[in-house]
Amino acid sequence: MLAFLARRLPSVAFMLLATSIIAFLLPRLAGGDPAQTIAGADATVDQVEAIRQQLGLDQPLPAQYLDWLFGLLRGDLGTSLITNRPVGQLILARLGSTLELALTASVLMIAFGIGLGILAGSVRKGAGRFGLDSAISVLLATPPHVTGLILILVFGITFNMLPISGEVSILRDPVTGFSLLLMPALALALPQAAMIARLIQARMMQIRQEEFVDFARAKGVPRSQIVLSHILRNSMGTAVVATGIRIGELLAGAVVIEAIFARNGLGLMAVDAVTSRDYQVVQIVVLGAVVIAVLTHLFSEILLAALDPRIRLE
Amino acid sequence: MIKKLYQMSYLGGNGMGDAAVSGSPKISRRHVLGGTAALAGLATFGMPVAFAQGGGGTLRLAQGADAQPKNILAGRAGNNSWRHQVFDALTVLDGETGEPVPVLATDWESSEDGLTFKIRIREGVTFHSGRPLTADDVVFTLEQVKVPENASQMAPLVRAYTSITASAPNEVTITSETPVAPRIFDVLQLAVILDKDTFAGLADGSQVVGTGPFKWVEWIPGASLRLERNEAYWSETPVALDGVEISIITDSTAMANAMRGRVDLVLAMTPRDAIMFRGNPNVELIEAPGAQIFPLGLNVTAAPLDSKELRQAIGFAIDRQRIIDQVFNGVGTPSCLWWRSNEPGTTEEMVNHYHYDPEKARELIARAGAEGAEINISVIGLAPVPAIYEIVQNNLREVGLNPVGTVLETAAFDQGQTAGDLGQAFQQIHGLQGFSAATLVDALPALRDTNPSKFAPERYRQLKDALQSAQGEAYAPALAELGEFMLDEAFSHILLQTPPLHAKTPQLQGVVWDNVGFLHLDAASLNG
Amino acid sequence: MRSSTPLIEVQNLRTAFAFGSRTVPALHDVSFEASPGRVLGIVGESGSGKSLTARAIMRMLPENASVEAGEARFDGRNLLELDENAMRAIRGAEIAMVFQDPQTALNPVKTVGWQIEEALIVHGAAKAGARSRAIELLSMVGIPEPERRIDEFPHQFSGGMRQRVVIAIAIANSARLIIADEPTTALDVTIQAQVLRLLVDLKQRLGIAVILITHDMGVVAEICDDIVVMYAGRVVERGTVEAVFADPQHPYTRDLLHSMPRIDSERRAELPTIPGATPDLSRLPPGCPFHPRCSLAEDVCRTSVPPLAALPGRPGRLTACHVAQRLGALPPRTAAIEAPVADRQFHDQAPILVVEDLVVEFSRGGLFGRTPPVRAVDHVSLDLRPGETLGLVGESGCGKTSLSRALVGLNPISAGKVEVDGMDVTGFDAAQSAKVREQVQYVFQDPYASLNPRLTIRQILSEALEQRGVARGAREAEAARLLDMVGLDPSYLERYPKAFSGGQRQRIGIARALAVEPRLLICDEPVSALDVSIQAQVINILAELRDRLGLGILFIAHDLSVVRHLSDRVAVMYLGRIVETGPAAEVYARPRHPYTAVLLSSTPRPVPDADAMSRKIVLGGDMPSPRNPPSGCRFRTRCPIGPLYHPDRQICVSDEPALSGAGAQKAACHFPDEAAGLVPSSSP
Amino acid sequence: MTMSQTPVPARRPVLNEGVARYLRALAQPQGLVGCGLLLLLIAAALLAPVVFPGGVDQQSRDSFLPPSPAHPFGTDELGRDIFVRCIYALQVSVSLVIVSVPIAAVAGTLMGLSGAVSRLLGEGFQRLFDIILGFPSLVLGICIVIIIGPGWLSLVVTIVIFSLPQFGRLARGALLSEEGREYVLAARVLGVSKGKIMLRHILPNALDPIFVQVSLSMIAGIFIEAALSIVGLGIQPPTPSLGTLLNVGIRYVYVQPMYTAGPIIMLLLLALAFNLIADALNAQALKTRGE
Repeated sequence: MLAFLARRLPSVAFMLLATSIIAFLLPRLAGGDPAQTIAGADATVDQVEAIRQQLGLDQPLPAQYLDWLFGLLRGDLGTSLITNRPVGQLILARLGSTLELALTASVLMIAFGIGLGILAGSVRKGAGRFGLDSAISVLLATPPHVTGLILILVFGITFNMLPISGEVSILRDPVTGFSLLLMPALALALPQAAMIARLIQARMMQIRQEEFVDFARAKGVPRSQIVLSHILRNSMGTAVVATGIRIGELLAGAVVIEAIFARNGLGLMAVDAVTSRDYQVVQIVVLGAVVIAVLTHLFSEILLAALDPRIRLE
Repeated sequence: MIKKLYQMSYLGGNGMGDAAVSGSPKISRRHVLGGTAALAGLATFGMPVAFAQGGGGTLRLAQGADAQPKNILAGRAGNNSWRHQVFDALTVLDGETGEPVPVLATDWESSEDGLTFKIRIREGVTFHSGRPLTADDVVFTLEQVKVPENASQMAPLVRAYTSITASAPNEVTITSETPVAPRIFDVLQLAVILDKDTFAGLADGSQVVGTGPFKWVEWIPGASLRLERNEAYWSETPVALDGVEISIITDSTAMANAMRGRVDLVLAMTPRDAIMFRGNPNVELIEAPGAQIFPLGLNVTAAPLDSKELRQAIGFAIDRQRIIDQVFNGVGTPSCLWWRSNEPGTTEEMVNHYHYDPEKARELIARAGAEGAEINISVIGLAPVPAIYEIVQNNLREVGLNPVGTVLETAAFDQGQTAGDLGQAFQQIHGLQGFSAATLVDALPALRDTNPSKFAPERYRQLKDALQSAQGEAYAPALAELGEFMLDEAFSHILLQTPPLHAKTPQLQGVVWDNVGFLHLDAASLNG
Repeated sequence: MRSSTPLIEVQNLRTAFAFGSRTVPALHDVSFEASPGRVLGIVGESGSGKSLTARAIMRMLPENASVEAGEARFDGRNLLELDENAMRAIRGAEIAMVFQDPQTALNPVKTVGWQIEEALIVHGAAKAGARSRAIELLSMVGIPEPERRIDEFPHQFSGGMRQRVVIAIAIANSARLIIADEPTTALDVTIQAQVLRLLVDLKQRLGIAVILITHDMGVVAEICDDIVVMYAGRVVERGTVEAVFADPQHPYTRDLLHSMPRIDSERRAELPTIPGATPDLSRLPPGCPFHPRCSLAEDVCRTSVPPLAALPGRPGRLTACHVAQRLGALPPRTAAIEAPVADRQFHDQAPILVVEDLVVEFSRGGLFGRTPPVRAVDHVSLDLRPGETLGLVGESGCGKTSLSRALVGLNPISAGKVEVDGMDVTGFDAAQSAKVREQVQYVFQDPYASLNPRLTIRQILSEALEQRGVARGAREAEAARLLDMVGLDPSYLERYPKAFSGGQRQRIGIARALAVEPRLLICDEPVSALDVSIQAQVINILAELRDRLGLGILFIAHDLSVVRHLSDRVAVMYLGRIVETGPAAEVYARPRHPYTAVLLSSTPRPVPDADAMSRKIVLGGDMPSPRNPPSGCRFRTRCPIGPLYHPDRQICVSDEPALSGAGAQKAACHFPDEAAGLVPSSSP
Repeated sequence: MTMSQTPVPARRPVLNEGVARYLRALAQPQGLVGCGLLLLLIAAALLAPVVFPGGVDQQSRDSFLPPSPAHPFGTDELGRDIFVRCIYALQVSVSLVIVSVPIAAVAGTLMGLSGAVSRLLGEGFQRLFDIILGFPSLVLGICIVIIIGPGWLSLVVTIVIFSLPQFGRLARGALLSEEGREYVLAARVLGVSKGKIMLRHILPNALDPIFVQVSLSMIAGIFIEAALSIVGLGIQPPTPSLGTLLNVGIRYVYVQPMYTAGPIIMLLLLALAFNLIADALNAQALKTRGE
């Protein structure tokens, strides 16, 4: 495992370095700057210029980049240009909200995804199969934000069962918090769940063709046990990898969902940071997202190795 | 359905109608220049002592913009809710009359020529840190207004002062080459008195120390702000609320939704969200002072807009009432002026100078020979301006013009605005309503000398100067002359003025907004 | 002959596939029986229905297949009428099955112990005793250190060992019938010998009945007692192995036996072939399905299907042939047995290919960190002259494909020298590559993978002709000529590869290689993916082209019989090295390396011989990994004359033997004279 | 492709069979329904301005009329017909993906196949794809919008960037699996140039999954527009796009639910059409591989 990590390290490091450059340049390429945001709409030219100097934005770009990079290496995430707060602190403050959403969505995604996948992989003919296939296709084609809007229309407006937007921490008010969390989490989870279900279904279909499944039948193993010990067990790798990747996507999708359901999480913070040109925050959010994507990827590969003896022992 | 309240009644009781408002005591003009013993600041608003007893509790408040302690000296939407809770100003402008009311100042006097101005500062006031307030703090604060980094809209005014000195431990003297009053009251309203020792803490909000009725306790940027009652507040009238919890909810609908049981007060709701609360007995909607104006700026140097007829035609082409009805759900008033209509010298004719008259617009366009002219409009991408643009575009098409809109992202738009460079035509959004017209003509980007309309004839500056040095009775005619000149030149059409729309529960009493729309909670209570 | 009553009797079994609304019959009236203590071989080429028959008995048909009629009486019960639960109780307990590919027959994520225990537990064994029984079974099938290996995963076992595990599972519940579906097809000959020996051993020890499904007549001859020959979903001949091999009574059986290249017979100029290809089940010809390919076909054969019937005077012999039934026996073969040809000598010509001390190494790894390279080919030298055929023999993983691909620039050359037509092309720069291309071409193993499915035959050949510089306008005629040369109709030019059978595709592959008019053809296992009846056609064409065009052929194969038929000289490879080389006749007659001897011994011969198995040298163990080859002689870890059996022969551990010998035959062995004695004398 | 100068009647160029295969795929029931639906939607979008003269932007004082025969989806806050705007908005969505997805498909495929020419280049592009996939999509989208300015062009760029990795990875997958195929080796042994091998052998076999992906990416693109417009950074008013309609519609969801439901219906219809086409192409691809 250490060898595996060591092998992956250079490419991961390269990716992160490249990402850091993109993350650094991207917001700076956009017109307007944080000095303007701080100075406000009514500001005069000299006010904006004074603030720009105060923020060190008059320094050459490479100097700014290296400054940031070395700070990162020392564990300093930088300071928000707009609020003057350490970026780490800002993220921590918003993390709870996004975590609540992402965790709930992950649980829903895994439950729905694996459940649907197993069902779709087990039911092989008739109306059930058609129904499951169609359901997965529809969910798959509908991205989180549209799912979210549909949920709002159905449960928020038509049946008026759930509040449509806003946020209360579950820790503070579990009932309200959860009722506010349910729709965004579902919206986020369903398309990803469908993706997982599709992969598990395909994998199960594929495993079903494998000779060892036939051999198990020839051993006299009952069908249910074949599905459980042989087909499902061998499909788990796919499920795990799929879930790992999907959790990354889920976090990415959280941004729009947070906007639609007005949740004050990291996604919204990222959007605010971009619009207010809070470079330091944008950089960390982007880099962090890539790090999370890389980590979930690595983690799912490690988990896959743990599940599959063929990889485990290499 | 929407109650027009500039301040909350303290008579108590439920179901306050307009009668209750009109019958209630106002923030009154008891303080005259050089007046004698002024009553104690906001506490003089006649708050019955008995009222405070049952009114404890923590006020939960929702707003869309985040606090910006760093920019406390500048007008910022996110600061309106807490500026006067944590800090006190020397004077504030009365929400009804626009006259200054003493707070940390006890009285003030102006020299005959108006070039010297003395303010006496209340004694026995301490900062939250326990340190007594001195004239030095006032001088420090005013000096900070001048610093460009603090981005105060009042910076040009203060920079024009020749000296700001602490002439006595509790007296500050200001001298200038132009009359200091009455515009000084705009400065004093915005320049809340800062603690010079902890000023650096404002940058990141780690130390926000004022003399106000509440203490700044915890700020989570982008999420929440918590204030706690200042037990050592100087006022004789006790502060009723235990504290204030401000939630920042950037999505307007979500913010409005918070009104459903999660907060007591929602600031600056959009009219379209307010529709939700139609007929809801638990929600009271309030139109407060501190309106926003929506200018349509025209670059007088860019053909074909160099034609005054065409510029005027555009003014007549726009159906302001439809904008109010359809974009603002009826909240707002058509106005062609850049300042409050109760400014002295303002006439009904000026307010409605440009009314919806497509015929006249067509005629003017024909006269300008600009039929079918293409007009590129930069639109700030801040709701609801793009929606206004949709109607503007429709109206201009109706009169035979060819408007082409580009919605610019806020930062990009602001950059253009600061640089005075927004192209042919542009739709802006401005606040600061409630300050005097004399201040606004130099503070509003649309009006200041380097405006993006490139409108800078000598006469414009002369009229501004005349207004700014006008004392007493001379003010009204000076403003009327300037206003009429600006309307005729039509370089910046104000489409309408909309008051901020706040919502509160009936339980919340005693909330006051001053003339520029800043919130005051020292007299508020939750005792429904 | 029959020692006991049959354990299973299959009567008139019919199955059909459903394709949408269409039903295609697959098995027609298949009947046979298997008895305890005997091995029944069901033999047939791909598509003959032999696997389907096994699955029908196990009631494990594919989802779109169904039993239409017939019965399969096992122990008095008709298996085809049992409900799923009753059948499940029989599967694995009464009837067990062994699958073809041991790589895929075991669940990769469960330990082998778990998988054996599962078989025991589902049939009622207590969990407690299951593990010790599993260890016992593992040791019974000859897996060393079963206590340790029981907790290993399938991928930690070699192919042969895995097949042993599969067999252990099959016998776990003392099944009385084992159906083995091509159990050794995926294995190398030395491993095949091990597994076959195990099966025979178990049959004898446990008295079980075995149904062995195979396409290999040699395997049938060596271990089966009875044989059922299937063709196009029908049984065409049945009988005891001795009788059928001695005197086949169906033209198909007879032609099949004749068209096999034989390791033990003299080399012949041309193999007898069966024309045409095996028919598609959904497009069977009317009448006898074999009649389009049958040299004896009569009118009746074209219209009516011959029943499987006993021949008068031959008890136990059944054949489905109108001619045999009418005449009482098949008429003798008309085609003359060709005279053996002698090995040819080519010393007088300049070699077209010279390889000296070639080394091919593979290293894996990205930009950073590399794994140590694996030496697939280790100092190999060989040469080849025009018109000559060099057979390169070895088991999978010995490096023969790595070597051959290096010769055409597909693999990197790490060291050594390659000369083509006198020119050093080791560097494979532009000029050298061009030289190689015009002189050397390659025929690939898999006829299904070597033709781009999206190109027509014309496009495939044109591409090659373009390389030769044939003008656009001339390419069509030239392509037609090439097709004609490999015995295909030029009208096929516009077709896509999918329209062709395996043998035809392989001929197209040869035509493509010949398009650039090379002087040397490298054929990498060109017939190993083909059915026996098709193999002969391709081999004949290669031989004919070689002789006609004076081509040199480097013929790579694992099948010694095929190599024997075609080659003038042979080279035997083991673990990246050539261990023996020399004229084919000498090497086959008197091997001087024990590995050659073992290969010769392991190769099944289509001659029934009850004792064949016992006389074979069966190697223990598996081929070591080329990643980590043994010191000294690389074969010493398995060598029957090495330190394994003669502990005093430490020279094999310490010194690597060089390729040496007095004459043309050279071997890399310290004890070259002992090898010949290892080969069992073939039966008369 | 090789085209003969002297026409031989029996000769069929490479792509003809390919084109025929895709046409056959689309002639399947799924494909027919998908294409039909798509064509219907496109026709409706193109005809909208003709059928409803002045229609998409015809404002009136009648805000929020409920759905009626005259206004099937009711009217919006400016008194415009929501149905007409939804239909018209299809133009934006479809034109966006029809421009951007093919660009992404071609560029991504080339980037994916570049590994055949230079290993380093191929690896580099793969890492780039990893970064794009790891990027928080909306943030990248917003950055692009801010850099280029909101509107059609920045949406095209965004969709192209987000679609690239899909195609790049498919192409690379095809390259890796095809590179070792014996017919590719055979061509190499024959001395066929890298370019021709790519064109004749590798590319055609990579095309099946790529065509399926084109269809799927079109759905994704349509939804990217919607996502960016929902946060106010997409197509700018008054031009209606499905996303901008949703952006405003969701604000009036209590007053006029059709303002949200209408665009969603259109989005789902478009997605359905492309999905059916993708399914049909995929079925054909599987069938070819099975042959």
